[in-house]
Amino acid sequence: MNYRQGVFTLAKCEQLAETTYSFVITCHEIASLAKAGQFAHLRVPGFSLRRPISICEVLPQEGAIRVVFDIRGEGTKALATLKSGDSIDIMAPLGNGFSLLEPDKKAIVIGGGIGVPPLLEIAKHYGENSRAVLGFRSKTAVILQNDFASAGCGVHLCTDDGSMGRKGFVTAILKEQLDAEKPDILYACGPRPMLKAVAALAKEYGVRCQLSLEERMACGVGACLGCACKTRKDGKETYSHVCKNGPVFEAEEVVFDE
Amino acid sequence: MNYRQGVFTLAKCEQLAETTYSFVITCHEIASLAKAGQFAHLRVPGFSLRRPISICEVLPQEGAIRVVFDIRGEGTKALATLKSGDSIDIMAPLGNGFSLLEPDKKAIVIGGGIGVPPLLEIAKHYGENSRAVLGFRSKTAVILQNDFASAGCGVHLCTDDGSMGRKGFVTAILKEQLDAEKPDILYACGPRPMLKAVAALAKEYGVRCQLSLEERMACGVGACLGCACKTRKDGKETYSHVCKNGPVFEAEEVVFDE
Amino acid sequence: MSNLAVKIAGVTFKNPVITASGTYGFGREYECLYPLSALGGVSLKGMTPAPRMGNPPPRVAETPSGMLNSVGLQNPGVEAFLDNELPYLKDKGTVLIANVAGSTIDEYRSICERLDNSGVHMIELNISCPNVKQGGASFGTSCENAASVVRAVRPMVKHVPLMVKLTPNVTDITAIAQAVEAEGADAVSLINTLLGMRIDIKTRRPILKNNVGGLSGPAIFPVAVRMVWQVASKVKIPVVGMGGITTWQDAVEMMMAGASAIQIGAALFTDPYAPIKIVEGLTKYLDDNGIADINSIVGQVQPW
Amino acid sequence: MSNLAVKIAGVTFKNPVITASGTYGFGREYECLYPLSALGGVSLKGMTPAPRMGNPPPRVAETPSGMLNSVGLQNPGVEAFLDNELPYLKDKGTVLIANVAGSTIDEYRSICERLDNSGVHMIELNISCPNVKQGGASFGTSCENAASVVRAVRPMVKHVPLMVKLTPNVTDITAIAQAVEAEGADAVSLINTLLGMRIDIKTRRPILKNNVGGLSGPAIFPVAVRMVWQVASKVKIPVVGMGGITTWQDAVEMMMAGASAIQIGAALFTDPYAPIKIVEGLTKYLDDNGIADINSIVGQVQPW
Ligand SMILES: Cc1cc2nc3c(=O)[nH]c(=O)nc-3n(C[C@H](O)[C@H](O)[C@H](O)COP(=O)(O)OP(=O)(O)OC[C@H]3O[C@@H](n4cnc5c(N)ncnc54)[C@H](O)[C@@H]3O)c2cc1C
Ligand SMILES: Cc1cc2nc3c(=O)[nH]c(=O)nc-3n(C[C@H](O)[C@H](O)[C@H](O)COP(=O)(O)OP(=O)(O)OC[C@H]3O[C@@H](n4cnc5c(N)ncnc54)[C@H](O)[C@@H]3O)c2cc1C
Ligand SMILES: Cc1cc2nc3c(=O)[nH]c(=O)nc-3n(C[C@H](O)[C@H](O)[C@H](O)COP(=O)(O)O)c2cc1C
Ligand SMILES: Cc1cc2nc3c(=O)[nH]c(=O)nc-3n(C[C@H](O)[C@H](O)[C@H](O)COP(=O)(O)O)c2cc1C
Ligand code: FES
Ligand code: FES
Repeated sequence: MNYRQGVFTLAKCEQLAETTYSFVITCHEIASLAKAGQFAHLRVPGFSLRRPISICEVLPQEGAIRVVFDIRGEGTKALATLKSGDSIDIMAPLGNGFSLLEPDKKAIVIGGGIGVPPLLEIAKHYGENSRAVLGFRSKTAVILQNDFASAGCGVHLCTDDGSMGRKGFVTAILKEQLDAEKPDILYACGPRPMLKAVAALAKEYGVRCQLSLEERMACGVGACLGCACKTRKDGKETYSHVCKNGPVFEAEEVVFDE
Repeated sequence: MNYRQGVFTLAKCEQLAETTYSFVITCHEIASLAKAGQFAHLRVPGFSLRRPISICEVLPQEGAIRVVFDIRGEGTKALATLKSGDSIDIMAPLGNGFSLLEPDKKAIVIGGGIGVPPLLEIAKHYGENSRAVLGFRSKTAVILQNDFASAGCGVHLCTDDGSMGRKGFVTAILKEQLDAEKPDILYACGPRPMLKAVAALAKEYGVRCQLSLEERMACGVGACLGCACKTRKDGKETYSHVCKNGPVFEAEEVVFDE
Repeated sequence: MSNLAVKIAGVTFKNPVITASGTYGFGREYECLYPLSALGGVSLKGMTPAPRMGNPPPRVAETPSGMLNSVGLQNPGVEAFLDNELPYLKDKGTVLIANVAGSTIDEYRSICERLDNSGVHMIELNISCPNVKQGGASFGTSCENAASVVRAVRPMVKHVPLMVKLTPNVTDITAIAQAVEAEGADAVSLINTLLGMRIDIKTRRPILKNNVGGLSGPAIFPVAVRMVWQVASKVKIPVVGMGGITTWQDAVEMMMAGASAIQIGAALFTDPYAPIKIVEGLTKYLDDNGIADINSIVGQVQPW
Repeated sequence: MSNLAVKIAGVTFKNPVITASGTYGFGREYECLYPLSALGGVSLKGMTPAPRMGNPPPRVAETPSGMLNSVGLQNPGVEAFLDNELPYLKDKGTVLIANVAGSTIDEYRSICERLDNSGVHMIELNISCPNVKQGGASFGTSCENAASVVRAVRPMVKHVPLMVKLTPNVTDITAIAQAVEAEGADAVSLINTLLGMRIDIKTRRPILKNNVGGLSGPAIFPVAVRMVWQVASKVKIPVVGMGGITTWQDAVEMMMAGASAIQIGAALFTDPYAPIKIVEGLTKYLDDNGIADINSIVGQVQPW
């Protein structure tokens, strides 16, 4: 475990969609440590608990990281009012991150809504060897599809209401993609029912699959045991911790039936 | 009782001294109701209790009031970061205010430190018939002496360390002034020991005297009974309330020996 | 429009938002902002049979998301209330709750007797006061003492419902609630303040002249929700919930925990319009969610 | 330079700042920020004789100036601690406090026996746990139960001091403190968390899967100061104070109330450097005020 905590400058703040914001945070040391799938723990003035937000991009040249978040409650609402030049207190990089294979292996990333951002670094890693299946509530929530495309990744979009891309859930497209060409690995992040469905497909097709999970957190570093998630190892169930043992878990380890 | 609560715009923010700030707040209705000696109850984001600050000036033309405050703790420190154009949530005007005699009567105002601001409207009322005895910790804390002078008021300054004006306390100057010419009324605001001394002098010289008191407040309007101060009426002691029965009391009513 | 009215022990409140005792005086201080009739009810400043001076100042201190008070029941006494306050309040179009206190059982009896048929609509018995005859521990901290006060006043209160206000400074608040229910309380209200203290590190003196005081405000909200939930599952009489409620969301949370109505105290000091905004928020919440009657959310939390 | 060292029941802490049990794991998680040796001591995650899975998630919820937790004592069991954690911790240059829990008196006895001569420097007995043999009320909520646990473990703890950690969810915490002192506790620490609850009004479910949880953070600070002040005046053994301490000013306030040392819990989650900043702040405070020894401020509040 190697992370830093400090107050850093927001190099760039952008609104990406109706309720979705992107921050580029200048933090050289953190940027040099960060890997795909890790997260940052953001302090929001006036709130006692930090907010965990995945690292969407590591920008080594700029000595920066990028995070993308959705307004979901009071904390993220307050965060969204920050502007370029403001400071932000973060702890990062936290958690384990995704296991990346050699870039010439084939990967599919599956993202649901605000589960999409942590997958961008994976697409950048595999480039043209990657495909992305991205699902959103509606057209007004679609984010980052150009970023995935720029990385060389083949993007397949769907929305719940059909207002952009295919109408329906990511799992339908994923099945087609698995049928079309079996990849070496799957990576998924999104709502729990989606993750459960992806894990089931991965098992069915016999493809390795990594999932990025969410849980309410306090410390973010494994000290408080707050962010428990049930996992199975060697047939035995236990509570692992999303912040330290995760947020990325092998799909077969995750116990969904709580 | 007639006050308003609302969020208003800061028309002007100025730093007057090392730790002293002046706000002009545009609030037409409040400005039309406010009188000398009343106060405003300022909300500081992140704090549960409002901060009571005296109205230093009523500016009817601008539809504004002016408050002047010193940084004394976390709340006033936060207030001091506000800038022109920001908004501020206030309740005002609160309390009873000073009794002003006809402007051709003679008055002396005695202010200690941050007790000086509430006296400015009195000096504006009596103009050349007023004298001000103003005491400060040190040169770096001196405020508003030009404002008093512009009102036509004869200003007598002293500082604890002699770095500006006379060295020493306001009471010495006040005694000289009382000896020189007995006024019709005294008004004082400042630390409790100063008020006690002024009250004693007023009694000695047989001059009517009004004191503006401070006490920790919650509601600011007489509803919580938090801001008690001991007073004597018809020989009987009771707890009056600074926010509703005050902040201005006749000196003879105030019980100092607690 | 959805129904916001609630009925507690036979008394109808036009909405479930009541201002809490000791934070709204006798109802005059906020009238220049909005009429009393906008409120479901007003719980008036705690009264004793004789006038009380209260504690010396300072009486209030700020705390993180909260405040301490040690007002010490300053009040003009019940006779002055009946002469000077009640006539004014009578026709204001809101439910009047007389909050009463005493230092002995006899004092509780006498004040309840005096108020029962006076025109107030409900009596709220504040049993957090120290029992001077028994070493000063609060009546509300033992089942026996709590029961004995209620038993003593019960025959005095014939015309209006008797609500008993519980203190949170106890090991098991449900036991106290059950004890007062068993003696015939018509409702319970909770929570009163948690006992706290702050010290001025410069002067090395407690900030409050009384050394300790009662903690209220958002800080205590989670404790209040827990206690209301526990009590609501153990008594059959209605529960009125309070403690740190600041927003309409807090009000909904408290009602889901089991409160038939709620009281707003410290939030007033931050925003005097808080009760009005809560009434508006509840109205909109019901409409937005197609809930026809606010009563249908009471106690609807589903524990895991 | 002024002296920051304090001695509690014979154990010397280089400074009075200890991280609170359950908020600092077994001391590894913050080591990439600063060494353990910067801390006066570390109270380790509560342990039980056998491994425990803890409660299902969600286990944490945010509250105004605070948080709720229902971790439920997840821990690897004392043997795993002795095998995997203690060897690593032993030479870190800070006082190691083993925080222990149990569901029965026998469990408390066995874990204390196992830890007494193991290399930890102090045992902190967490008596806030439910007594499964007596209906699940916490051991720490009655004088009899609290006394009986301490009586049972006292003979097991011969090599290190025994500190008993008190729960604030009681009517009179001083009575519990006196009861454990009478049974030979060498020190008391307080407060553990206040029981609280939050409800998600959208799902109508408690946020915590355990329905209720422990409230910690700045919200409870005034309650903690009050309890430490009350207890310190009633017992002769040292008191370690905690509950909402966030700044060095809070630490000074708690020590003036009567705490010989302090623990920092929830503040870590907002700022992981909080304990370090508090140590620095205390150092500067002593220097700025010409105070030669931090021990001279302990209990120095002068009540009115
Ligand atoms: C490892 C990890 C990575 C994440 N990455 C992203 C991301 O890249 N972009 C993004 O928009 N969101 C992400 N989330 C979810 C994000 O943390 C929550 O949306 C956010 O905490 C909500 O805060 P709030 O103040 O708006 O909501 P509130 O409901 O006001 O928050 C109350 C409390 O609940 C917690 N909470 C509420 N929802 C969640 C949740 N879904 N997960 C964890 N804690 C929650 C908050 O952190 C806070 O402690 C991630 C969560 C985790 C655990
Ligand atoms: C009627 C009245 C008029 C005042 N007018 C002025 C003025 O014109 N200019 C000015 O600088 N100050 C004035 N004060 C004092 C001012 O209210 C305090 O300096 C201020 O509240 C301190 O807040 P803080 O957050 O900086 O201090 P903190 O110590 O952090 O405040 C903690 C709590 O104590 C209260 N408090 C602390 N000191 C005082 C005090 N002296 N009086 C009342 N409450 C206090 C705060 O309001 C807050 O509730 C006035 C006070 C009163 C009662
Ligand atoms: C200044 C003040 C005075 C109070 N006086 C009384 C009182 O006279 N009688 C009473 O039963 N409760 C009294 N209370 C307690 C409140 O009615 C309420 O129970 C408590 O403050 C919790 O609610 P809140 O957090 O919304 O303020 C008082 C509270 C405050 C803050
Ligand atoms: C996540 C969490 C876990 C805790 N676990 C324990 C524990 O295992 N044993 C214990 O005695 N106290 C435990 N506590 C209580 C703390 O040690 C401390 O008493 C309490 O949180 C109050 O201090 P604070 O407000 O500084 O956090 C825990 C607290 C938190 C927040
Ligand atoms: S958030 Fe503390 S262990 Fe994960
Ligand atoms: S502050 Fe509430 S009565 Fe004065």
